[in-house]
Amino acid sequence: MATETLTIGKALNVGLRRALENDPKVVIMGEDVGKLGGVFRITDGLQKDFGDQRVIDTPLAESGIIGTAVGLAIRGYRPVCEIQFDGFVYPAYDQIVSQVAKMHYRSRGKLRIPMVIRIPFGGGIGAVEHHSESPEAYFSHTAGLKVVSCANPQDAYVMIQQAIASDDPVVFLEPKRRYWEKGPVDVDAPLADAYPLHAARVARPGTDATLLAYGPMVRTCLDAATAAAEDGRELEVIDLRTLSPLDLGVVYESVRRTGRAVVVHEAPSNVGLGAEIAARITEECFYSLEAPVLRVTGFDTPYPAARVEEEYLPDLDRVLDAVDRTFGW
Amino acid sequence: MATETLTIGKALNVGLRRALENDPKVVIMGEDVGKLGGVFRITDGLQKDFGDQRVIDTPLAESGIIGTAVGLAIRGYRPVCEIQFDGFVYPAYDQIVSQVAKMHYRSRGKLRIPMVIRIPFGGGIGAVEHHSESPEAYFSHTAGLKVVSCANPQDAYVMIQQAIASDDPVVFLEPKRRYWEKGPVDVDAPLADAYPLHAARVARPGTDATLLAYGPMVRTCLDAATAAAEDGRELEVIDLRTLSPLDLGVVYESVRRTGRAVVVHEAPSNVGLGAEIAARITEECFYSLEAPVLRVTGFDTPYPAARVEEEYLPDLDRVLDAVDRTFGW
Amino acid sequence: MAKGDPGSTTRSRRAAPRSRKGAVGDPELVQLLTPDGERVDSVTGPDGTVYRVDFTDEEYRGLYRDLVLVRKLDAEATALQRQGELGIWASLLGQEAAQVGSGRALRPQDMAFPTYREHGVLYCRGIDPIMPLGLFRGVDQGGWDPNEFKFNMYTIVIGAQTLHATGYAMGVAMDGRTGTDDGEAVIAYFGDGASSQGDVNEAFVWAGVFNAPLVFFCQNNQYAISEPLERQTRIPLYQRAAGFGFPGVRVDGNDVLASYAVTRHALDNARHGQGPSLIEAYTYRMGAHTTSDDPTRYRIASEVEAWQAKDPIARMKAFLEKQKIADADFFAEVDEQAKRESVHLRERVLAMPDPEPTSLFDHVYPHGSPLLDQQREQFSRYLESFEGSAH
Amino acid sequence: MAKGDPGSTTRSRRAAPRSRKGAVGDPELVQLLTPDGERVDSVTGPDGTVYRVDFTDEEYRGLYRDLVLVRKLDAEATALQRQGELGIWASLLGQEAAQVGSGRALRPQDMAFPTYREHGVLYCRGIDPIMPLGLFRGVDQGGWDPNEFKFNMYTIVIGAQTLHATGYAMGVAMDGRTGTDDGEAVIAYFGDGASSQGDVNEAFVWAGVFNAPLVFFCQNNQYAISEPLERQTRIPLYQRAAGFGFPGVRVDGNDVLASYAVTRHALDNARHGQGPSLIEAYTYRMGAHTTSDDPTRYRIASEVEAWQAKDPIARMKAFLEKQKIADADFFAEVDEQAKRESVHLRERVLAMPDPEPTSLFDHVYPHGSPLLDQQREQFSRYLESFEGSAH
Ligand SMILES: Cc1ncc(C[n+]2csc(CCOP(=O)(O)OP(=O)(O)O)c2C)c(N)n1
Ligand SMILES: Cc1ncc(C[n+]2csc(CCOP(=O)(O)OP(=O)(O)O)c2C)c(N)n1
Ligand SMILES: [Mg+2]
Ligand SMILES: [Mg+2]
Repeated sequence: MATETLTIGKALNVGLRRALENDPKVVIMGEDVGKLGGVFRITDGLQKDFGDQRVIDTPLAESGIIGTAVGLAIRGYRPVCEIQFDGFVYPAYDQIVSQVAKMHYRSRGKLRIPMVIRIPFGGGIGAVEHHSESPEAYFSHTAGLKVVSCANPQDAYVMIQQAIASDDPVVFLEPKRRYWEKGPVDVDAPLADAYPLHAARVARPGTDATLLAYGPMVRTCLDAATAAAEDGRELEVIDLRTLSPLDLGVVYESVRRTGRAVVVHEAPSNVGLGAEIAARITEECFYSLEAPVLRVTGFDTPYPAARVEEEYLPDLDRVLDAVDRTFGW
Repeated sequence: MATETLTIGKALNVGLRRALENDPKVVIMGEDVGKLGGVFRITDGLQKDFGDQRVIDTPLAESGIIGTAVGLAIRGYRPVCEIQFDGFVYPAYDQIVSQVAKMHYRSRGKLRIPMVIRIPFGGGIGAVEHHSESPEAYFSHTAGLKVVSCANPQDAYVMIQQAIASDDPVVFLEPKRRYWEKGPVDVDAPLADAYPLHAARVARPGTDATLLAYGPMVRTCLDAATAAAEDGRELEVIDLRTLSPLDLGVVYESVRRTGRAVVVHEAPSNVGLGAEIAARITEECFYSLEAPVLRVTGFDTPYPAARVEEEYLPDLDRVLDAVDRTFGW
Repeated sequence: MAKGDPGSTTRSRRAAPRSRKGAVGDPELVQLLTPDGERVDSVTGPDGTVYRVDFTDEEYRGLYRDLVLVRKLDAEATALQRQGELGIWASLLGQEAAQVGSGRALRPQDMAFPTYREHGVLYCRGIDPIMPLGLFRGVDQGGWDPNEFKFNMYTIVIGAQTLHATGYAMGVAMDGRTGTDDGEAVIAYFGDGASSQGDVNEAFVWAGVFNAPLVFFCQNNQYAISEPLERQTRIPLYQRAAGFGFPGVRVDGNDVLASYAVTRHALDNARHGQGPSLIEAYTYRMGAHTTSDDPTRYRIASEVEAWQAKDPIARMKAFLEKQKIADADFFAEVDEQAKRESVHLRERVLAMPDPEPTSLFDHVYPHGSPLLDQQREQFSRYLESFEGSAH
Repeated sequence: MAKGDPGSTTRSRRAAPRSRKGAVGDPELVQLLTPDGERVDSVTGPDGTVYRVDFTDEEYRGLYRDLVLVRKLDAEATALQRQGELGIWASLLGQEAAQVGSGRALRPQDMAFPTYREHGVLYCRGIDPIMPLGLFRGVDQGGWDPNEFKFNMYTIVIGAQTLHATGYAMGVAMDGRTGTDDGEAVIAYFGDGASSQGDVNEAFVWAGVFNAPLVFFCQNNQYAISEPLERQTRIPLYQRAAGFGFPGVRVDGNDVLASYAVTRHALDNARHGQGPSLIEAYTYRMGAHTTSDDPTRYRIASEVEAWQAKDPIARMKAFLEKQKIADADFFAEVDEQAKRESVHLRERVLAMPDPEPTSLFDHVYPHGSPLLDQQREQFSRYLESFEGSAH
């Protein structure tokens, strides 16, 4: 077992490289993914090694990126599309929800669109507008798409390869503010043995309340749990990993034990993932709940100016405040 | 008080006419809204009477419709854009979520985009794909937009005028399968006295459980309540009317009385409006609930072929089945 | 005719001066068969390409047969809709020549991306005309395997398929399947209205930048539902191509011979690696936009009549008669076949089974979803709860 | 100079033959001042328009002053970013002439829709250069009232503003504000990369169909971040316009005089009701895409050097010197002023207050929202709960 210490960004890069090596039909496409290696360098060095027919710098048009990728998929390719920032996926929204998501259904299963749409998402990097959005609800509400997010280097490395290998169209949300966080990655373990793509996982066991998060907020919740432990409260943290379909078995099991749950995400609260998770937990664990499932989320405003984003984004204190409130119910 | 019997479609038509008369800055724009009067004839006769500078047939491009409407709004106009069918709003998604929704915020309140985006939405008319979608969650999750839906001719007539008069950008969802339903409309009552645009309303009082719906499903719920009454169960039906922001005061009040609530919509369940409503009711009425808030919705599939849409769509039986289940909890 | 290569087009390499033109007609409109059924020997396009066809009599008759069959099947579908057997129908009436001409110009290895109106192209691809009727009847969403038929599913969202075609064509090039006589080419159909969509213009950008082996085939039938061409452009549509750096040509879309010649030429250029081009087939939608539409609200009878005089089938018939390529027996036999095939189509439409209720949960994802499994199971149980009851 | 009308352009109504050109240079590139500072008296564009300017010495000096000031303020912003005072900065270095030329060509009543890089245009509109810095510092989202300044907010989503400009221009026409000398015109800025976006091409469609009084001003700075022009088009960008039925012209974007002449002509055409046109200002982004970018990864030093030789300020200075329009004192004074203004800008940037936390709830809706009121109130209470604590 070859364990290396990689950042999430580098783990994605190595995972993409692996996918290009393993399947000649995999192509990477997007704005600046070639020579530049992407604005976050996630595709760094790949065009150099695999050529500009495997790693394609595209014209500047997101609908074109996804629309041509659909055509490439029909032709038998497995396109991995990079959307440069979360806020720039919307020009491609029609192609994603009306074409990518529906092709398999419309063809009565005869056509598969094994496409991955990579999106660096979320805030916390001090960026200007449109660079810090959390659009996961828009995709999770769309039948026909699968949506996942990774929260650590090991998952980044494995999940990107699983997403590419999957015949489902996958929206792959990368926690951009965590790109530079490091962790151990087993780069040799066979993909077939890996933890499944569409499964949640307990990131830290606990007994008193359950924190639910994905992508960038997993780290925030783990930090909150560490802080809570100092105060004598053991919080279980679940990394949801798959946002659509949600994998809530482990969540129900946890909440039945703890009786309290807090969902945390950066996206606005209104009609967000938190609402779905809260509704389902309530349905499944109605008699176990000591308090309603609470949500700690971005507010229902456009993503604000960078100098107030720390106020906008859920942080350790706001998470613990919500946990406190579940105990005060 | 001049009460006329109008269909929802005609009530919208008369409401639009009133808006054009009252404010020279109101312009209607969209595909086929002119000579044809729109594919549902909602703008019938308006171009003839107000000219093609007030009722504008546009090129076939939805992003263009919304994008130029933003420019017209900056210029001081009040554009009312028609999107021909729900499934064709997605090419305009970027302009709606990144521009329309954010302009006021970005300008620190200095710019207003008093735009109405009219969308005939929902299924039940036996149409081919992309003609029966319920995209309300996509817009409700978007801060900066307001989203409403009317369910009867009186509301259609009043709400469209209120939406146009409002300086907020409003996504106006028209229950297309109900366009031909008739009801009394007071065409003379002053707008200023009308029931507020962003307020829910009890459509039928009841004591045993609360049904929540909007747009096309209000009729379904009223029918369900009638049927339930025959079985001796009094269901309160609330027409939500405003989907973003939700107006849940009257809902909480109701659920605290009944202890049971069922949310009904055509859109898929996963991360839909029903989730939000269920989550909030649970938070606010935690100790009043006899059962979790249940949802009766479209399934999490693409909208299916017309010959199975009756199975897909919530109907009286499925609503009552859910009510039964809340009693069996 | 679909297999052979009877039509030949030659390109004069030294671009001819702009004013040079063929024997007759509008210099901006490639025409090889006049509305009266006169053959034009050859015609020179705006970029100097000389278009001609050289069909055998049998091939001419074959084209005529295609036109008649396609119109008849279309009429049958319209009738089926009127009788409530289809939910809606988008008729190709008037556009038969553009579709048969371009459809027959495709070689077997070529791939087509239709809109919702290319029933004629579908027919020429040798596809059973029943195939799209599931969509219009509402028993399914019209799906098939595009690769099996070299014909993509119908696309209703205006313009979206042009990007798919472009990506597919990029894939053809990446596969090294261009540059030879048996190379592959791709054709993307769209309408005059679609030319305004961002997607279509992005497809132009992409196709130009990647030199994709792609023919953009725009059937300008003068209307996008009620909106006349002037709402989409103020210059002829074929000129759009020049702005993106590839050739554009306008062909008489009611002339099956010219439609064939121009398309064959463009496809062959594409398969040889010469990149994309745009064909504007100038034609007219003789009927309603769909069976839901009422065209009398937005266009006048005299306009329709004027186009009636340019009917694609009448002119082909006149030509065959004048040249004595076909006789009354032949015409009667074709009508007979058309009738037979349409009756057969009708029977099969009526026999189409309604889908099973729970089939709506099928094929959302290749790898399935626990959420859907659960919904399907609950719904099945719910349906079962009615069994035996009056429901 | 912003108020007067010193530059004059005349259009020869009978289109000149394609080959006719001005005194020097590339027939496809309108240039009135060579890189060496030689003045060209007049030049004929591809459609026969004759471009010339006729500035007074003072006006020439004014343009030079603009160029220097704009570059200096831009450099100051870059420095502020390097020192952590701005989050990011998109420098206009190298594009000063395109921006000053077009910006000065605007008449007071004209409306501009910028991208995120038009600091030079903003300056020429008489707007305080501090205005956009809130966006880049992250204290706000760069907002102002577009109508107050006749200058829209910066737009970051590539191409979106071109549709806004088109709609605004439609409104100008609907208001009857075209067709006269004091009519209004609109200018939409965008980049070479943006030309690929659906929105931009839809704007071309709309502007053509509605004959909007609009100038599309594309600064082709050769790159969209790392992607060279060939990734967006295979022909010169100005030719795109022909495909949509309006004129396009390529101007030397490093030549402030030609940029002025071409823009003024296009704006005046628009205000007179002659509809849209496209200007491609051929220039070069001398610096990084933004301060986050590292251009050495994708372009070679020699390319940058070659463009250095075409510097817009150096050539203007050479011209002023050769023609003795300005002397050393003048140049020193301008540098002095530039320094003063940039120091002043810096001081004000450093003094920009951080926003109040709860200000993030402001201005989501003109009419407010109970949901937000509730969230603001809860958040305020939450913040208060820390008061007095170590937080
Ligand atoms: C994105 C989108 N917007 C609107 C529609 C509704 N619609 C269906 S067909 C049509 C007109 C299409 O016109 P054209 O492209 O000329 O094709 P034609 O129908 O004339 O063959 C419209 C507006 C649609 N299907 N997709
Ligand atoms: C829709 C969208 N996609 C991607 C981006 C990210 N992005 C910002 S600037 C840029 C390149 C723009 O190039 P160009 O239009 O030539 O303008 P320039 O920056 O060179 O002035 C890109 C891809 C964006 N802002 N918007
Ligand atoms: Mg058409
Ligand atoms: Mg550029």
